[in-house]
Parts: sequence; C-alpha cells; structure tokens
Amino acid sequence: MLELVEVTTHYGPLRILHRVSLEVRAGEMVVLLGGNAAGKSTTILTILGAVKPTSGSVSFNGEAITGLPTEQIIRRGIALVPEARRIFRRLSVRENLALGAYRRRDGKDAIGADLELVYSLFPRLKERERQLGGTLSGGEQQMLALGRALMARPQLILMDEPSMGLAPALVEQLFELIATLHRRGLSIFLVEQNANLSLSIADRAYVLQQGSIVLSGTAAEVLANDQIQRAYLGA
Amino acid sequence: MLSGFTESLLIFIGLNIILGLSVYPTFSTGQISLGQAGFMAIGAYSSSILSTRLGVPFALALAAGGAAAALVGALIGIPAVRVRGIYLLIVTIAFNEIVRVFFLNFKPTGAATGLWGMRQSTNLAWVYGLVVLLILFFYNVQRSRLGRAFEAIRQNEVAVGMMGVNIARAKLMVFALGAAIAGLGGGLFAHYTLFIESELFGFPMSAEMIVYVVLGGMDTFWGPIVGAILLTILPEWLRLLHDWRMTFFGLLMIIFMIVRPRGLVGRETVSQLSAFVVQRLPWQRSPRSSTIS
Amino acid sequence: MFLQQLINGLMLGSTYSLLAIGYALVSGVLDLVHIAHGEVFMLGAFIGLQLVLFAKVNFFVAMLGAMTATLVLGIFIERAAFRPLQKGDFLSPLISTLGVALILQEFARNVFGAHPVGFPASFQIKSYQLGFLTVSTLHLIIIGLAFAMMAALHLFLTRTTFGLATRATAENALTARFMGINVNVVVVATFAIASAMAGAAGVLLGLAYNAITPVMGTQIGLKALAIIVLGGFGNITGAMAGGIILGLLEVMSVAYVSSTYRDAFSFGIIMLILIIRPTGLFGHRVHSEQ
Amino acid sequence: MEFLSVVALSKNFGGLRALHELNLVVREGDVFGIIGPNGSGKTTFFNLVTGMFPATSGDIRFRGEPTNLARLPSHEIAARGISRTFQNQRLFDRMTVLENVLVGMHTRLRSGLLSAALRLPRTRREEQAAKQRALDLLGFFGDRLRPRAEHPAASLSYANRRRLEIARALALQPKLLLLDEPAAGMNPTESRQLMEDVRRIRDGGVTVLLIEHDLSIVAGICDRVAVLDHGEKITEGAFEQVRGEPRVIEAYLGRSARRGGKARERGGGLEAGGGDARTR
Repeated sequence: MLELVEVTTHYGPLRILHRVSLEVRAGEMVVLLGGNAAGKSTTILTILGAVKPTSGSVSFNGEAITGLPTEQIIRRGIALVPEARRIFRRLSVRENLALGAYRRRDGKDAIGADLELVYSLFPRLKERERQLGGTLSGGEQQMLALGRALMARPQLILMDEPSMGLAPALVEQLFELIATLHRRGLSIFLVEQNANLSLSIADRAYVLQQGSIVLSGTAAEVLANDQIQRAYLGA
Repeated sequence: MLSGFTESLLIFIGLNIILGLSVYPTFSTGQISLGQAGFMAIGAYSSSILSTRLGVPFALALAAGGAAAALVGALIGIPAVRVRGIYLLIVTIAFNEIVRVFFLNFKPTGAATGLWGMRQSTNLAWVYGLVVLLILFFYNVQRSRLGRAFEAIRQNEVAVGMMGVNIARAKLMVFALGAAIAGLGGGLFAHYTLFIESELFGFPMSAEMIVYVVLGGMDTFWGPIVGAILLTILPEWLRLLHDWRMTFFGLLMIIFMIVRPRGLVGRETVSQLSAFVVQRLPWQRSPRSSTIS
Repeated sequence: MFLQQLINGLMLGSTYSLLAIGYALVSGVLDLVHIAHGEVFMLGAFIGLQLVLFAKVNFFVAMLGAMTATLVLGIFIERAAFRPLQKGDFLSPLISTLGVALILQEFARNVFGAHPVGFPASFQIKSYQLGFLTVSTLHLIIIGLAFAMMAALHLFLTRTTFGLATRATAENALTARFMGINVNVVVVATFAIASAMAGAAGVLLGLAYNAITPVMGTQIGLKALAIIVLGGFGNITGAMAGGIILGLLEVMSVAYVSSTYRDAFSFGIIMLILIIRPTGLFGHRVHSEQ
Repeated sequence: MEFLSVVALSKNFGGLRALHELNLVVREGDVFGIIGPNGSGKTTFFNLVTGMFPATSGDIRFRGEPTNLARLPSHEIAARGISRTFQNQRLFDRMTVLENVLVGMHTRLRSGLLSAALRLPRTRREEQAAKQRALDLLGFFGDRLRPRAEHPAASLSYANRRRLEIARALALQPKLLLLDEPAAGMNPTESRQLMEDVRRIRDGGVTVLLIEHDLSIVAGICDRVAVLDHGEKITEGAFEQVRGEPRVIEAYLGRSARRGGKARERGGGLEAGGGDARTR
C-alpha cells in the first residue's frame, strides 16, 4: 500500500534520513520506533510531500507520489494525525471534523454518517461540538485530531507520536482505541517513541536510529530484541 | 563652476543619502520605521523657526533641529520598542500622520500656508560634510561592540539577549539616532528649498526613504547611500517617461523584491569590494590577510 | 444632534469596515501586509464613477462593475507581487505592494486626472425627517449595502466548506495542507474577495463624500491598516468593529473637537491603544513559547 | 553555598504544564546531565534558567546571590555569568565566525556609542584585545574554526556550527554553561571529540549543564543526571545508577502494555500532561 524505497532527506547540510526503506501493507498496523531526533517526524513529512527527498521514492497503491503537492497526496486516501495534535484552535470541534472530510466528494449523507460514527467513538467530542478547539484539554484534542483523520475515511492513517505530552493513563486509553480501529480493518502507520505499548498493538515494526533503519521485523521479534533497548538508552 | 541644475541635483542626492541613512539605524536592528518624515518635519520646522524668528546661527539651528527630533524619537521610542513588526509599522505611521496634521494646523509655524523666510544656508559643503561625517560614524560604529550588537539583534533576537545585550535599550538608541539624522536632514532641506509645508512630510516621503534602503540594500549602510543616489538620478534620466516615472519605480520595486530581496548592495558585495581595494593599496598591509584563506 | 452624528458616523464607519474586513481577511490568510489595498479601493471608486458617467448605468450596476474590475485586479496583484516572493519575509511583500500602490496611483492620476471629482448619485435622494433626525436615502443605501456585504462574507466564511477552509488556512497553513486544502487556491480567492469588497467600499465612500481623488487611497489605506491592527491582526470581527469605531470617532471629533485635527485625533488614539495593548484591542495573545 | 539551586520551579503554557515543581541542586565543577524523552520539559528548564521567558512560580538562585533568576530578563542573567547554546542553533548566520564570538563578549566590553563613533584609542585597544581573545577562543577547537574566522557563519559545516555556538557562549566568560543537545547531527567521531571538549571546559573551571539525547555521551561525561518526564523530575543520581531504574526505562520505552492496563479513567482523566515548549 505505502512503500518508501531508499529515501534520503537533508535539512540544509544536515542529513536527516539515510536510505530509509519501509512498507505498510493493506490492513496492517506498522510502527516506526525511534528515540529523540531519530528522524521519525521527517519520515511522515516526506510521505506527505511536505519535505522533498534528496533521493529515493515514495509510492502509494503502486503509484509514485514523490514530489506531489501535499493536497494531492491527501486526496489519494492518506490522513494524518499530526505531531502535537495541531488541531485548529480557533475553529469549533465540529468545524475541525468537517475539515477532515474536506477532500471527500461522496455526499453529505456519507459524511454525516461518519460524523455520527466519530461521535459514537468519542462521546466527549459530541458534548463539546460547538466549543472552540483551543478550549479542549490535551486528551480531548488528541481525540479530535484522531476523529478529524477518521472523517477523511482514509485508506491509511499516519500518526505522529500520538502519546506525546499525554498522561500515562490517557495514553493507554488512546492505544486501546487505536488497536480497536485497526481491528476494524484500518491500515495504520504509527510513529512512536513509546515502544512497549505500540509494539503490543502493532503487526510489524521498524526501528529508526540517527536516520537509518537499524532493525525491522514483526512486533514480537522487535520486542524481544535487546537492540531496541540500546537504540533508546544508549550503547 | 557647476551649473545650477547639477548643483541642485547633487544637493538632493546628498539630502536623500542623509534621509536614507536615517532609516538605516532602526533597520540595522531588524525594526522598521515608516514615520521618518515626521522626524524630518520636526527638524525642518524647529531649525527654521530658530533661524528665522530668533536669528540663531545656521549651525546651531541645525543641531537644535536634530536634537529636537532625537528627543521626540526617544519619547516615542520608549513605548514603541515594546511593539514589533507590523505593530511598530502602524505606530510609526500614526506618529507621522500626527506630526503632519499638527504642523498643518499649528499657527506659529504657518499652519496650512507653510513656512518661509529662511536664508539659503544649505550648500554642497554642508550637505556633503554631513554625509562624510555620517559615513565615518556608521563605519566606526559598525565594527564596534554596539554595531555588532545591533546586527546580532537583527539576525537573532533570542540568542542575542542571552549574550547579555539589553535589546530594549539598543532599540531605543537606534530609534533616537535615526530620528536625529532625519531631523538634521530636515533642517538642511528647509534651508535649501526655503519653503516648507506639512504636506511634504507625509507618508509618501517616509515610504520613499524606506525604498532607498530596500532597493539599495539593507545589510550595510552603503545600501541606502547607493539607493539614494540611484533613485535620485534615475528619475532625471527618465524624463522621457514623463508621467509614468512612478510606474517604472513601482515595477522596479516589485522586480527587486522577487529577484534580489535584500537589495542591490549586500554584505558580500562590500567585503569583496573592500578586499579588492585593500589588495591594491601598496602602503597598506591588510591586518586580516593572515586569516583570509 | 448627537443621534445625527451617530448616523453619519455609522455611514462612514460601515464603509471603513467594508474595506477593513477584506484587508483583515488577506492579512490573516497570508500573515502579511498588503499596502496597495487602499489603491484598489480608490480604483474601485473611479471605475464606478466612469460607469455612472459614461456608460450611464444605474448605480447598483456600476458598483457591481467596479467590484468585478477590482476582483480581477486583486487576482492580478496576487500573481505579480505576492506569489513570486520568497516565503517568510515580512518586508518583501510590504515593499512589492508599495510598488503596486505607486503604479495604481499614477495610473489613476494619468487616466482620471489629479483633481477631485464629484460622484453623482444616479438615483433620487430623499430625506426623511424623524424628529430631530434626518435620514436620507444615501444613509440607508450605504449602510444597508455595506452591512449586507459584510453579512454575506460572514455567511461565506461560516457556512460554506470553502469558507471553512479559508479560516483553517488563516490559522495554520501547513495543517490546512494536511487536510487536503489547496492553499494556493484559498489565497487567490481571498485576494479576489477582499479586492472586490475594497472596490465596493470605494464606490460607497465616493457616493457618501461626493468627491474622489487618486491620492485618497493612501490615506484611507493607512486608516484601514490601522483598523485591522487595532482589531487584532487578521481578526475579522475586530476589523468590522474597528471600522465602525473609527468612523464614529472621526465624525464625533469633527463635531465636538475640531475638524482640522480629525486625522491626528484618530491616529493618536490608534497609537495610544497600540502602546497600551501591543497586540490590538481584540488581539489573541500569542504564546511566548518560541 | 550552593552553586545553582532550583526550588519548586514551574512553568505553564496556557493549560499545558511544561515543568512542574522542579527541585535541583548543581554543584560547582560538575557536568550535570538533564535527560528525558521528547516533551519532558528539558528545554523549558533551560529557557527558564536563561530568562527566555519568566517562570510561573519557583526560584532559581545562583552562587548564593539573593536574586531570583526566574524573574530576570535574559541579558541580566547573561551578565551574571550564565550562557548557553541552542538545540536548534541560533548563530548569527550573516556575520563572520569571528564576529559571532565578539558578540558573545558584549558584556565584557565597555565602549559606548560616542567612543565607538570617534574610535578613541581606548576603544581601538579594547577592540584589538577582544579580537585576539576571540581568535584564542576559536583556537579552543584546534584548526576547526580558527582558519575560518573571516567566513560567514552560515558557511560552516554542521559540527562546526555547534562548536561555534560553544565558542560564542564561552566568550561570555561564564561560570555556568548550558549546552542544549550539543551533539545533535554529529557523527560518532565528532561526538567523541565533543565529549573531550566538554571535559576541557569543565576543567577550565566552568560548570556545565547538558541536555543530550545521545545517552552514550551522557554516560561518558556527566557526573550526575536528573531524569525528567512529563515536566517532573522522576529521579536523580549518577547515570549508571539511574539508567536501570524501572521508571527511567518506562519514561523512555513507555509503560509495558501488560501492566497498568486497568488503571483507566473515563472522562475525568482527560487532562494534558507536561509538554515541552520546543517546536521542531
């Protein structure tokens, strides 16, 4: 479904990603793990065309999307739950959700049905649908960001460190929800620092260290490998 | 002997250099003032009143005009340095308008009929004397502790605070400095044209001064000098454009912002040029030759 | 007397608001200052006048014509003086649109002449006496049209998907891109709408004052800029309120203080407010995180 | 007398708790590491110590002085002998390498506007001496920076930019130096050199506070570390002691899914934890 082949990116003179190759198959949940500044967010931005790779290619459903404008990549069926949530603080909860469906052309009814679906997943959002996004708590904002991505009815959801800045209890709740979505058939590419929790719900995993993939395999294999400990806590 | 036309052109080039340089201090800390014509008006009116009504000698009247403008600059500057970017822009535009309307209505300085009766004390020597002094001033300050602090504020305000630079004080200093230079320019202007009215000192004049810097180059003080020279001579060459000179200017501004947004003269232009000159001075051993690799 | 001034102030203020609201839209979406917005306003007034004088069309048709012309002009300005610029610089768009302002002003001066021209109303002006109050058709038409257009913009922004996309872009262009919004299209549309509204405001103000000149754009553009800064940069409700407030202030200062100091008075208040509240009256306090 | 003592330091951004009731004592002459996952409040702590923004509450005392640094503007803190580098690099790109270091000397030089304009002999001597000292400081990094003294800072390689930030910070003659991820973007060889450089700085009498995500560097040079998570200090001690603690592993790797799954809260628990103020 999504495939990166030998992607290298630079920020000015600094190399961020070095020949990163990875793949997400339909119906899979794949996690990309890495410590601080390993290049995780850059991987997401590269997939979405917000960072142009110096070499390598990105393809989605067999079609090359390298170098396309972001809005055209989104239109092909990818949705993002951005880092630090990035909801629209000056728009209402409902308007945020409506923006998730911005690219959809399948009619008001289908969108309305999905809105109800999102509200049933997050009753809290329904209660607050007229409130401005900026007035929500951190946990609610994360729900909103997730709901907004679901509103796009995407084939693939990218999540950029959804656990960041959330209290531990909330993180568990969130991951349970992500697991539920995955069980319902959604393909998910999850970028995380929280290794234990994300490996417990993912199918496969890649470990990124200083811009290179140093380890990959099924979630169970990666969890068992002690190299992951090293990738995080230093050699 | 110069022809009257050439002399007046030279004087206006010099005056515009001074006015362009008055914008530069605020620019050098990354701020922008679109109200310099207001300070120019204060300098022009106060020096003219002193020389005509009170018979104060020209030099003294000129200095007093500059001082008055600097004083007002400092007063406006104290609150103005708290605001930045677009907000500072509005504060300075508003200041300019207030000054203009004030002189438009202020009876002792002639109100709407304007002020005249000055003697033509401004000549080439005065104008270019001041230009040379200002060049020396900027040249010396630029390579001093303060000049570096100004430039550093422009490039990265957060970092420079943590280098121990008192940013608010530095900004106030450049604001008052720019006001003083505009005031001096205003005094010279009034004693050359011999007639001033408030309409001369509105937003268009302030905008013109900004344009000298922006087209000439904002990285060093040579920028406004080059800008003022070009933009004073060019219209004379463009007489054939008649009524479409401003259109030409406008196009020039747009094209410049697209092609060379930091202006004609950059930092690298100056350093290349000075290295070129220094290498050719037989008596001067470059003190920096050991470190240029 | 006071009520009369209130009506007059409202008439002036509603045209200011109309101009400022589009200005706020452009500034909010682009996070930039468009100095030539006042010149677009001025050209709108002249084009409307030409249509009334030479094409002999009805006032309302003339206004629509002026709006269409300034709409096209707005798109052209975006193409020529905004889009080619490097992103992220505050000064470049300021100067490039100053260039546009010079060009438009000279164009108007050369084509329409430098002297103030009267703007005839092509309809019958009736006055109604309500106690001490005189309300004319002029008052009603100007205030009515200005508010109708502002209401239309409000509906566009709040009720349509594209309006929602516009507000999202104004808040965060990158995240808007991630929603699949084509930000370039939003920017062009914003310019078009704002310029059409400026054109309309020009025609209305020309009608109210019965005098237009090629230089009026600068002065009013500066006022509009001040209004949007006062209202909180990019805040549309703030711009509308700011316009009305400034209109009332000006009329009141002429009536009760002095006509000659009118502009100094309004700019003085603007300066004072900015110095006390550096982010404007209705500004959002920006986090000092970065 | 405590060299740097931090008492109950907190910072909120709106509703976001970036740092909560931090207590910390740094001894003179130590290299002290601040570690923790992304968003744990490390850079916020640095920003508070250097006056980038005021603290919501709490005290920062330096060298026994009665002044609370948490209330001072940054230039006054710098004048007291605290300097720093920045995680995302804040060099003066269009100035030369040498000029960057000279800006760092600002508080150690005297000349004002008038003496600078007239270029008095005193000013000239001061400038000459400053330039010499700046060149010496560039020499701290051997041949890396000194030969490039007249080049614009923007032309430097990534590692050299990091070094220049350190040289500029040292120009202030600090008693306390804060390094924010100095090894970011460096290769292993450069990182090893950096560790050596930090040791030399410490041996020169400068106390060092260090944020670093590469924990092998932390292990190599830090005398003590404090671990932050969600804006709170979860532990403190020698790195070798601390690294095995379950709370630290949890902070870095996340809580294991098999534990604590029951501790869920609905509704009432929807609150933001700490969030680092940094943006990337």
